[in-house]
Amino acid sequence: MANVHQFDVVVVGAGGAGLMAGLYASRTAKTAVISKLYPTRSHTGAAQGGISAALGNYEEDKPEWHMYDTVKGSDYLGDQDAIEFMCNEAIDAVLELEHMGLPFDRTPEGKISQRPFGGHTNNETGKPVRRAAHAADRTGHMILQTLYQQCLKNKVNFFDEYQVLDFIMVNGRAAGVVAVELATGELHTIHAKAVVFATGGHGRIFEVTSNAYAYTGDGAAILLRRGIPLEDMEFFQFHPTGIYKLGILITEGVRGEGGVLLNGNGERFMPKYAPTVKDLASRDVVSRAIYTEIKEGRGINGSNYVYLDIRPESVNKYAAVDGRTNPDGSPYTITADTVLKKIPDIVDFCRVYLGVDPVTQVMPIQPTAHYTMGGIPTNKYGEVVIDDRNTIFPGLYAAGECACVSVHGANRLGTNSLLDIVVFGKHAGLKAAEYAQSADFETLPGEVEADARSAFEALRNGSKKENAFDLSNELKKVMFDDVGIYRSEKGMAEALDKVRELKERFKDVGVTDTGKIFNTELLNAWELGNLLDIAETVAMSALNRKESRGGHSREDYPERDDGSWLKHTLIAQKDGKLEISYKPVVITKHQPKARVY
Amino acid sequence: MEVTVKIFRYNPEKDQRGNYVTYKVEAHENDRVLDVLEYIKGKEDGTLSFRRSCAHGICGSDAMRINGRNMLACKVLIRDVGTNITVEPLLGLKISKDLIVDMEPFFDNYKKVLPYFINDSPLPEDGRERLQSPEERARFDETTKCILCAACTTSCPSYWANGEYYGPAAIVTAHRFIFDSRDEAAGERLQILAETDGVARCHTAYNCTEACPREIKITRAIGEVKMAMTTGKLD
Amino acid sequence: MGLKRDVSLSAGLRYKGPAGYLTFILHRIGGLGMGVFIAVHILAAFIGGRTGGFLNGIYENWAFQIFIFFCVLFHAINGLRITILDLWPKLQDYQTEAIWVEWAVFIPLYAVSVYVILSTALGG
Amino acid sequence: MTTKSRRLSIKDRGLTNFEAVMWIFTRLSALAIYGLILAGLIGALVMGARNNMNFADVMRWAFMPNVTHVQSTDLQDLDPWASPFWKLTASALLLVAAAHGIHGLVVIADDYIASKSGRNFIRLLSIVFLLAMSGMGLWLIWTS
Ligand SMILES: Cc1cc2nc3c(=O)[nH]c(=O)nc-3n(C[C@H](O)[C@H](O)[C@H](O)COP(=O)(O)OP(=O)(O)OC[C@H]3O[C@@H](n4cnc5c(N)ncnc54)[C@H](O)[C@@H]3O)c2cc1C
Ligand code: HEM
Ligand code: SF4
Ligand code: F3S
Ligand code: FES
Repeated sequence: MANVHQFDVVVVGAGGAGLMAGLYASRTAKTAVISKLYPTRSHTGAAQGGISAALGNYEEDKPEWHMYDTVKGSDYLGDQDAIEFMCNEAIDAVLELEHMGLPFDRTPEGKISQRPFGGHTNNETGKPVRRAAHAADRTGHMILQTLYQQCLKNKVNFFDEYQVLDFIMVNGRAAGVVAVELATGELHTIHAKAVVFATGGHGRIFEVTSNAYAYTGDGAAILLRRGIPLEDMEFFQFHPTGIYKLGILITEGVRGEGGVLLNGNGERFMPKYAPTVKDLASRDVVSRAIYTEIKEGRGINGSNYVYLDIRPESVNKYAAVDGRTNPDGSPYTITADTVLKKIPDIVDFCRVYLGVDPVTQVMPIQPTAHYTMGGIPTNKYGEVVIDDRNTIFPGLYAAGECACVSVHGANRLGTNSLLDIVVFGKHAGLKAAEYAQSADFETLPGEVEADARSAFEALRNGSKKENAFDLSNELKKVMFDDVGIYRSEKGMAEALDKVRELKERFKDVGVTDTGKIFNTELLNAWELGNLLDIAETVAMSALNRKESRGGHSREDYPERDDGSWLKHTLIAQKDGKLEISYKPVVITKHQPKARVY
Repeated sequence: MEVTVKIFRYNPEKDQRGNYVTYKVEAHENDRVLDVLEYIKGKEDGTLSFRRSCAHGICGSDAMRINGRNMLACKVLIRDVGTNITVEPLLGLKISKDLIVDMEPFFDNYKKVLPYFINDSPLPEDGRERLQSPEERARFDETTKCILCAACTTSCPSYWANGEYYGPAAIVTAHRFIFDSRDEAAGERLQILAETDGVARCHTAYNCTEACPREIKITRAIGEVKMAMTTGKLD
Repeated sequence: MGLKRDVSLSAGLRYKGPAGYLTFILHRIGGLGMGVFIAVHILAAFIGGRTGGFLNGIYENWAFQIFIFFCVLFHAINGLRITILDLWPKLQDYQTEAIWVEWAVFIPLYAVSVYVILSTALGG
Repeated sequence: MTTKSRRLSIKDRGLTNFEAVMWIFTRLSALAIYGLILAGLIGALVMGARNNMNFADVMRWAFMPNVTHVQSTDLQDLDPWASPFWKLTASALLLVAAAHGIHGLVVIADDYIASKSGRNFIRLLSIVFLLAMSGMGLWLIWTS
């Protein structure tokens, strides 16, 4: 084999999590970071609002409060040891980013500026607390750029535009990955002692989504096919405010700055659903509220969207009603200038895609598929654990949106994901390097590239009876409609059947592009395969869980059922079939109780 | 409505040179040009190749020449460009296939300007953040927005003439650090940019500023770098 | 593999740049034109004789004068604009307006000059 | 919080570099050319150009205040026009414009020629060119 590379640690994915892992692993181990996109194209760059840490730069805040909010936000499904670990690490993680040069916005005293975000509260008063450290509305962009830049400074080895197709395991241990170089179509084997997956989520299984085209769940799908289970796949977050039809995200920061949601009657409806924090309730709550309004006929013109209003006069009116104040106690008011300064990118999106100017007009919004809570199960050090007893798979790590630690449980709080990627990315990198120090290379068996090659061959030689573009649209539609914000037995069962039917039809997809160089058609078709596999796990896990919790809300089981369902779902492929098992939730400090905002 | 899209096609495994192929497809005026390309790829000709990821102007994958001007295909709607659309790859970089160009030289230039934060002084004793006033932070806000899409560099006549020119994108990145009050390597960056292939190659043609999808005032940023070089003032 | 990096003059000129791109091109033509003209002029005066006379004869031609005066005037006015914007980069925000002003100054001045050149050339 | 102002020395900011210096020179020389042309214009008006010179003559003089440029006019007394003051002004204009223009050619050449040796060759050529032009020009100014 011509293209074999050897590294101690190989990191798959160059978003926030992958870069953090690469940066830390490369300090002590020979490390490669492989990414199917140029690193700066990763979806971390799309994150807008902020990264949470109890810095307390404006007002009192504590990691314990952050922990409680996260546990509550997760609808008590998050593992509390991991959550506590993350919230304690948060302050140092954010300060470290600052030390790497990240240009956070500043307070008048020159400290990192923070803004309120859904679900983050002062535990004593129950009022929103400013916890999200931010760089305008492009915090993720700045994290991605800063980490990439630091990787360049530290001479991390990058394999840009190499798409990983397969995971190599030998003797029950990680041994590397197989990747295709997009520019040449050549397969490469990257032989490694430790492998870190940081490939991001799979929001592209849904029709209306804030997620990138690249969010096809490659990492999770690859490992699923290799027998690694996936955890909590039924939990997917629908962000309340996506641009109508397009799904492009309007950050919660807009509501953090005082924006309110209005229904078709021009009423602000959130106080009905969350009397204390109102528009800043956690995402699942707001998304459901919007859907309820729409279902009850109070969408705009009876249609399936509502308005988000950040016009200064509305904000000032409702801020006065809420009695919201500035840190110095004066009443909270904003001007057109505040809007332009604090959320410039959102203003830009609205102008470009909607022809709407948020300073003078309301924005039509609808919930949009946003974040993958489930994924590759890991412990708090990023080590992949493959069963209910948390048995570690040697040499395999995962971090970021593709992983399920689980700190987000059934519903992620805004800004906790950027925190997740830096904290767990770092620890996964450290652990991987540590493991590589002590482990030896496994000898590679003969034909490690065979499976990847035959997957490609199958797509090239398919009968072409089916068109990948159509299949993918059918998949997205059925998943959004039936395994979306509100779910029911009947809908999900039909969706599952449909996904299985699509999987069958997928065998008849054939790629027309016979070339090797940048064969994007082939790669897109391969990604569709991943989407189908992932969608099946999502639909099946969701159908199986007979309760409502966080992002998983069922019309037929509207209540949370801690008695039977306070447990994680594990779904794994055995003999070509999916099987479900369970894993207990780690509860340390906070016993489950009803969740009101 | 029906739109006519003329696309530059080049298959490196078959063609000696590129050619244009015209497609007629149905589209809505609020569709992005990217949606139209996706549709053509999905339904008309799967071999059409281009890069894309985020689909909302934030990842910088899909910069290309649309009706003779560099833009992001995902950030321009049919209603902005009309129903006769010509789509071509960026100028000044090797064309790998169809609309995909070789980005390596672009990133190589980026890497030349020390595109990372440098401050070797000790951290504040309490381990907290380095302080920076809101005004100091605002000084370089504009240039932090860059998504490295290359629309600017590949619209610059100087860069067309000579790929050794670092190009506006690299200078934008340098600007982001030069004017960051916390950074300590402004001098080194200015020395690099003072070389023949640095800012001297910019003749204020403004194509870059006009092409930037992030609306960065690039020519102004380059001008500020030139003046920092002239006067030594970094405030 | 791949198509070589090659920006032909026609590809470059087809790029739909904004107003600044045009002024850049004209500035360059103007500078070059002036440079060549002055060099030839000095050379002609220096060597004198028949060759010198012939060379000097070229710019007695009114068409040539119209061209060279375009070079001079445009380069001078545009050069001033560039210099001002360069020395105060903040003003780059108004580059479009600056270019409008520049044309507003250039066009009448140039029109008058062309009129004078033509009336001298044709009227005696 | 207090903010410190940051300054860099000439060497630290790379202003010892030929291109950097010439960038500034180009702007300053442009301004100087303006100043000298203005001087020529005012001088011509003071010396009576209004009655005895046409537009073209005035322009010619302004762009190079060399007495040969006004010999074909109706001016009676050419002596003031040939004074050492104007010869000096003309020389200054010549040198500044030649340096500005020839460096302009170097800039254009640098745009298209990226190789070190090619660029050095152009630089050498430009120096020769500059010396030749200045020499010939000065000779013309001071012998006419
Ligand atoms: C619009 C938007 C706004 C958001 N805002 C916030 C926010 O304000 N706060 C917050 O905390 N979170 C936010 N999030 C969530 C957060 O941004 C993401 O969850 C997080 O950035 C994911 O980071 P990651 O490193 O796991 O993945 P990514 O950054 O997406 O990186 C994935 C990487 O994997 C690579 N990859 C994928 N598949 C392969 C393969 N097969 N082979 C090789 N490489 C591969 C990709 O190239 C990429 O480099 C937001 C998300 C979105 C979509
Ligand atoms: C009023 C007089 C003049 C002004 C204000 C002026 C101004 C300028 C400026 C500002 C530049 C820099 C352009 C850039 O970097 O983009 C320039 C370039 C140049 N100038 Fe002048 N100039 C003047 C006279 C002259 C003269 C008399 C000559 C010829 C001898 C000349 C030849 C050139 C050339 C060749 C260039 C390079 C053009 C380019 O890079 O595109 N200029 N001028
Ligand atoms: S400066 Fe603008 S055009 Fe240039 S690379 Fe950055 S975002 Fe793209
Ligand atoms: S287009 Fe090029 S010449 Fe300068 S102003 Fe922009 S870099
Ligand atoms: S697809 Fe990301 S910028 Fe266009």
